[in-house]
Amino acid sequence: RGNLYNYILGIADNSLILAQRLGELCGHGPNLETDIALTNISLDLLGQTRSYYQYAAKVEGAGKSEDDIAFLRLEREYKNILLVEQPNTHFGYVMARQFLFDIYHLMMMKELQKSKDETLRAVANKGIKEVSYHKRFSSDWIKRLGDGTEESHGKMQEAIDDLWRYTNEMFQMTAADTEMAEAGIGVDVSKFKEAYYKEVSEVLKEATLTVPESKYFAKGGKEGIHTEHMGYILADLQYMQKTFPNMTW
Amino acid sequence: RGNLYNYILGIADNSLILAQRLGELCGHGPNLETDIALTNISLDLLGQTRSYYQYAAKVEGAGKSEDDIAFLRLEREYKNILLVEQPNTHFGYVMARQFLFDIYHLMMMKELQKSKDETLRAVANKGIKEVSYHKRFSSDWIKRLGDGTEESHGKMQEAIDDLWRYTNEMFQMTAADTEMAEAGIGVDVSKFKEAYYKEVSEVLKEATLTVPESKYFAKGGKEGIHTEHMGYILADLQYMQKTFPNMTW
Amino acid sequence: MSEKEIKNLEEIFEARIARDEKIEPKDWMPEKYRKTHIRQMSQHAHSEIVGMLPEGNWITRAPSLRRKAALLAKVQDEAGHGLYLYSACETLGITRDELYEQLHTGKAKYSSIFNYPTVTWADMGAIGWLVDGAAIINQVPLCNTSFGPYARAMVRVCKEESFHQRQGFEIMLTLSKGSEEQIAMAQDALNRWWWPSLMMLGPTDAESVHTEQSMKWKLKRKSNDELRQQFIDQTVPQADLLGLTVPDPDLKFNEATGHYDFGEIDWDEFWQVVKGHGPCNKERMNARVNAWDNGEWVRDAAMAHAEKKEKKKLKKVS
Amino acid sequence: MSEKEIKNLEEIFEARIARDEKIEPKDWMPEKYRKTHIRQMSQHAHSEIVGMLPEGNWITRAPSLRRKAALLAKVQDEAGHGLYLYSACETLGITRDELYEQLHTGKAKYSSIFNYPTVTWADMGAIGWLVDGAAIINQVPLCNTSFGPYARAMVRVCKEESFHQRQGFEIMLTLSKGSEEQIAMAQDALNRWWWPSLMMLGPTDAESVHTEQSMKWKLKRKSNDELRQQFIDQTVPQADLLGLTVPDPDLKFNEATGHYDFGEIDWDEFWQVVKGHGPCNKERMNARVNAWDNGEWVRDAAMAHAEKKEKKKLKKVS
Repeated sequence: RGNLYNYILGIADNSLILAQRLGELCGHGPNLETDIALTNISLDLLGQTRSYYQYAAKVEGAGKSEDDIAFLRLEREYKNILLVEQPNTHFGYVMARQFLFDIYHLMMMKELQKSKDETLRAVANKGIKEVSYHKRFSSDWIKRLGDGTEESHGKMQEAIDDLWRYTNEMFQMTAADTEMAEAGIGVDVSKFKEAYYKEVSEVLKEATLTVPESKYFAKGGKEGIHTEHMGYILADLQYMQKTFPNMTW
Repeated sequence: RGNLYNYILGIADNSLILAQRLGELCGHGPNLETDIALTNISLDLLGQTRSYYQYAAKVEGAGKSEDDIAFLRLEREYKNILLVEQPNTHFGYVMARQFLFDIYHLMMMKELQKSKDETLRAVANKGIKEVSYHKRFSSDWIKRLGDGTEESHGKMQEAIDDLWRYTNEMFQMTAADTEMAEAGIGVDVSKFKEAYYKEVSEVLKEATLTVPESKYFAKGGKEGIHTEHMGYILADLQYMQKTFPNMTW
Repeated sequence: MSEKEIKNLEEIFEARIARDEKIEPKDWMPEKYRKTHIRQMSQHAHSEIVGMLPEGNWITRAPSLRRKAALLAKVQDEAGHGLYLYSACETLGITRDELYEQLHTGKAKYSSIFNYPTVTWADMGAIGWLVDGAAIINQVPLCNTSFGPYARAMVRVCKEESFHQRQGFEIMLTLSKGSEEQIAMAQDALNRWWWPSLMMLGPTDAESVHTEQSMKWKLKRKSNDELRQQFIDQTVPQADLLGLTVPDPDLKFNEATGHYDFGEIDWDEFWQVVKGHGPCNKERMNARVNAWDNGEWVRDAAMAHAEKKEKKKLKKVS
Repeated sequence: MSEKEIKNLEEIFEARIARDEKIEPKDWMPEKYRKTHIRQMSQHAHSEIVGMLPEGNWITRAPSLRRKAALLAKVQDEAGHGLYLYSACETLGITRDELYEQLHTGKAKYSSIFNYPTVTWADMGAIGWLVDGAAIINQVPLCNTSFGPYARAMVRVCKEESFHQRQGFEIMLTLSKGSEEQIAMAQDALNRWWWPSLMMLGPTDAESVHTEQSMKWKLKRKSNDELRQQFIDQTVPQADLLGLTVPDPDLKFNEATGHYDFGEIDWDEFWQVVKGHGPCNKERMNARVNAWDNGEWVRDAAMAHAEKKEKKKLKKVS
C-alpha cells in the first residue's frame, strides 16, 4: 500500500509542478493563442493531478485530502523529476520542457491504460487524449522554432541542450516503481527509454536541431533531492495553506 | 501602548523589507566591492530591525519574540512603505531605492535621537552612523551612474522616474505616527518633506539627472495595502517559520 | 458619392438599426460608426487581456487545487474573450497588431479597475463578484447592440461572465462562513473593491461623452448612473447575505424611490487612475509590453516557419 | 640572464624558502612558482565567490532574524576572502578581470563542493560544519606557506573560517536538539554533504599531481589522504556528539592505527563534478557570468565618472 501511494505521487507530482510552472505564464505569453493553449495544458495537468491525489489519499487511508497531499509536504517529500521544475527562462525553454516531458508522458500514459489498477486505468484513459494534444502542440512548436528564424533556432537549441540532462531521470525506477511494475499496476518506464530518445531525435531532426550527445545526466527529483528552484516554487504554492492551516476555501 | 507598538513596527518594517530585498542580491552584484557594501547595508538594517522588534515585543507584552513579529504577520499587517518592497530590477533601481530611502532615513533617525523614549533614542544613536554611511554610499552611486556613461545616465533616470511616486508616502502620518509625535516619542516626518525633496534634488542635479515633476504619488503601505510584489517577498521570508511552527533555530 | 447619396445611405442605415436589424461587417456604415465600434470593442478586448494580470497574480498561490483550476479556467476565458473581441474588431478593417500598438502606447484605454492590486486571496472573490458583476450590467444590453459581431460576442461573453460572477460570489460565501481571518479577509476585499467597482460603470451622466449617439446605435441603452444604481440595488442585498458591510456610511434603502441612496464617489481618484496614475497602471502596461516584446522572436519564427512550409508545398506541386 | 645565473637565483630562492623566509611579490621568483601561485590562489578566490551562491540561496528564507544576519555576514566574509585573495593574485602581475575571464570561460577551476544544491536549511549548518571544516584543514598549513601575501591572507581567512565552522556546527546542534523534523533535516544534510566534503580534500595521493613541487614550496604540507584522514578523525566524534549517523557503513575506529577506517569514495562522481557535470555547475557559472555581464554598465559608468572627476580636478589646477 505504501508503494502504491508512493507510486501515484511519483506520477502526480510531475503534473502538479509542471502545471504550477505553466500557471506562472498565464497572461505573459507571446500571443493570446499560446497563452490559451498553455493554460489549457496547465488545466489538463492539474485535473490529472487531482485525480491521482484523490486516489492516493484513499489508498493511504489516513483521512487526508487532495490538498493536504498537494500543499502540505516538505520539499524532500515531493517526487517529481527535475525537468518539470526548471524555470520559464524563455518561451523556447517552456516548449522544450513541455516537449521533452510530453513524449515521455504519452508513452507512460499508454502503458498505464493497461494497468491492473482500475482507477489508474481510468485516469489514463481520460488523460490520453489530453496528453496527445500536448505532445502535438509542443512538437509543432519545436519544429516551428527550430526551423523558424536563425534567432529562434539558436534559442531552441540552447533550451534543448540545457534541459537534455534532465531527460534520463524519467527512466530511472524507484523501489515503488519496480514493485508496482512487477505487480502489473505501474509502468516499467525503463523499457521505453530507447523509443523515447528515438522519437525525440526524430522531431529534433525535423526541426533542424542537433540532438545533444552529452552522456551526463542529472537525477535526484524522484528521491526528493530537487534543484534550488524547487524551494521557491513551493514557497508560493504552499503559501496560503501554510499561512491559514485547516481552513476551507 | 498600542500606538507605540504600531509606531515601532512602522519604522522597523521598512528596515526589514529593505534588508530582505538587499539580501536577494548577495553574490549577484556588479563587483565584489558593491556586493560587500550592499550586504553590509542589509546587515545594518537587519540589526536595527531586531532592536525595534525586540522593543515592540516588550511594549506589547504578549510574550512574542522578534521572530514572531518578523515572520508571523499577515501581509495586511506589515506597515512598510511601498518604496522598500520594489524589486531589484537592475542596479540603478537598487541604488535609486536606497538613495530615496536613505535621505529620509537619516532625517528620521536624527529626529529620533531626540525622542523621549529611551530605547528608541538608543537605537537611533547606534544607527545614525550606519545610516550616514548608507546615504553617502547611495548618493555617490547616484552621481556615478547619473554622471557616468550615456547608458548609465538613462538607466539611472529611468529608475528615479519610476520610483519617484513612492517617495511621498514617507511623509504621510498614520494615527500612530501623529500620536507618538505629539507625545514627543515619535518623529513628525511630515515636517521634513520640503527638506527631503530639496536634498534629493540637489544630489540629482549634481548627478546631471532630471528631478521628476510628477504630482501623482502612490500610497497604501503604511495601511498594509502593498504592491503585488509584497506577497512574493513574504512567501520566501516566512517560508521556514510557516512550514515549521514553534521551533528553535 | 455625392453628399446626398451618403445622406441617403445614412438614413437607410439608421432605419435598419431602428428596426433592430443587425449591421454586418460587409454592410455600408458611416465612418463614425466604424470608428466608435473599433474604439469600444478594442477597449473591451484590452480590458479582458489586462484583466488577466491581477487574477493571474494568484494562480501560483491559490489555496486549493480546485480553486487553482477554477482561477486558471477563468483567466483562460478572459483570454478567449479578448481573442474574439479582437476578431470582431478586425472585421472592421484594423489588425490586431495595430490594436496592440494602441494599447501599448497608451492611446487606447482599458477598464481602470484593473489598475488596482490584488492583495489577498479574497480579491479573487471580490473581483468575480463585484467587477464581473458590474461588467455584466454594462454588457448585457450589448447582446442586442446593432453591430452583429459585437452582439454575438457579447452573448458568449455574458454567459461566461455570469458564471465567473457566481464563482466569485461563491468564494466570498466560503470565506464569510469561514474562520475569523477569512471573514476579515472578505470584508477587507469588499472595502477595497467596492468604490472602484462603482467607478467601473463610468463617469456620472453629466460628465459622460458619446452617450446620445451611442444610445441611437444601441451601444448604450441606459445611462451610466442608471447602470450604477442597478448594480448597487442588486449587490447590496448580496453583501447582506454574506454578512459583510458595504463601506459606505451613506448607503441606505430609500423606500420612496425603491432604490439605495449612496455616498459620493471620489471622482478625483477615478480620473487619476484613468489618466494613468493608479496604483498599478505602470505595472500592467509593463507586463503587457514585456510579454509582447519578449514574444516577438516567437511570432517571427512562427511566421518564417509557415512561409518555409508554404514554399515546400508549392515546390512539390510544381 | 644566462642559464647559470638563473640556476643560481633559483638556488638562492629555494634556500630562502627552506629557511622559512617569506617570498614577497617584488622578489625574484621562478616563473613556475609565479604561475603555480596564481593558479592556486585564484582557484581559492573563485571558490570563495562561487561559494557565496549556495548559501546565498537561503538568505531570504533563513528561519530567524538572528540566523539571517549570521548568514548574511558569513556570505559577506566569503566575498571579503575573495577580495583579498584576488588582490594577492594581482601582486603576481595578473588583473582581476583576467582572473574572472578564466573563471567565466571555465579555464579556472573552483572547489567542486559548491556544485551541489542547498536543499534545506540544514545545509547551512552542514556547509559550515563540514565544508568549512574541510577547508580549514586544507588551509591552516597555508598560513606558513612561502609566498608572503598568500600566507598573510590565509591567517585571516582561517580565523574567519573557523568562526564559520563553529557557527555551522551550532546550527546542526540546534537542529539535533530540536523537533523530529529538525533532527531528520540535520541527518539528511549530513547524508548529502558527507561524501562531497571528503572529496573536497582532493583526489587520492596516487592520482594527485603537483604534489612534490608544492611540498617544497610549502603550498602543501600533508598529502590529500593525510588531510582527509585528519578531517574524518576530527569530524566523526562531532557527529557522535550531534547524535547523527555518518552515512558510511564501513566507518569504524581502528584501535591499532588510532584512526577511523572508512568506505570507498565514489571517485567517478568526483571527476564528473570536477569536469563540469555536477548538479549545479551550470547554474553556478550562469549566476557568476550573469552578475558580471549585468554589472558591466555599472563598472563602465564608475570608470567614466572617475575619469570625468579627474579631468575636472586637472582643469581646476591648471
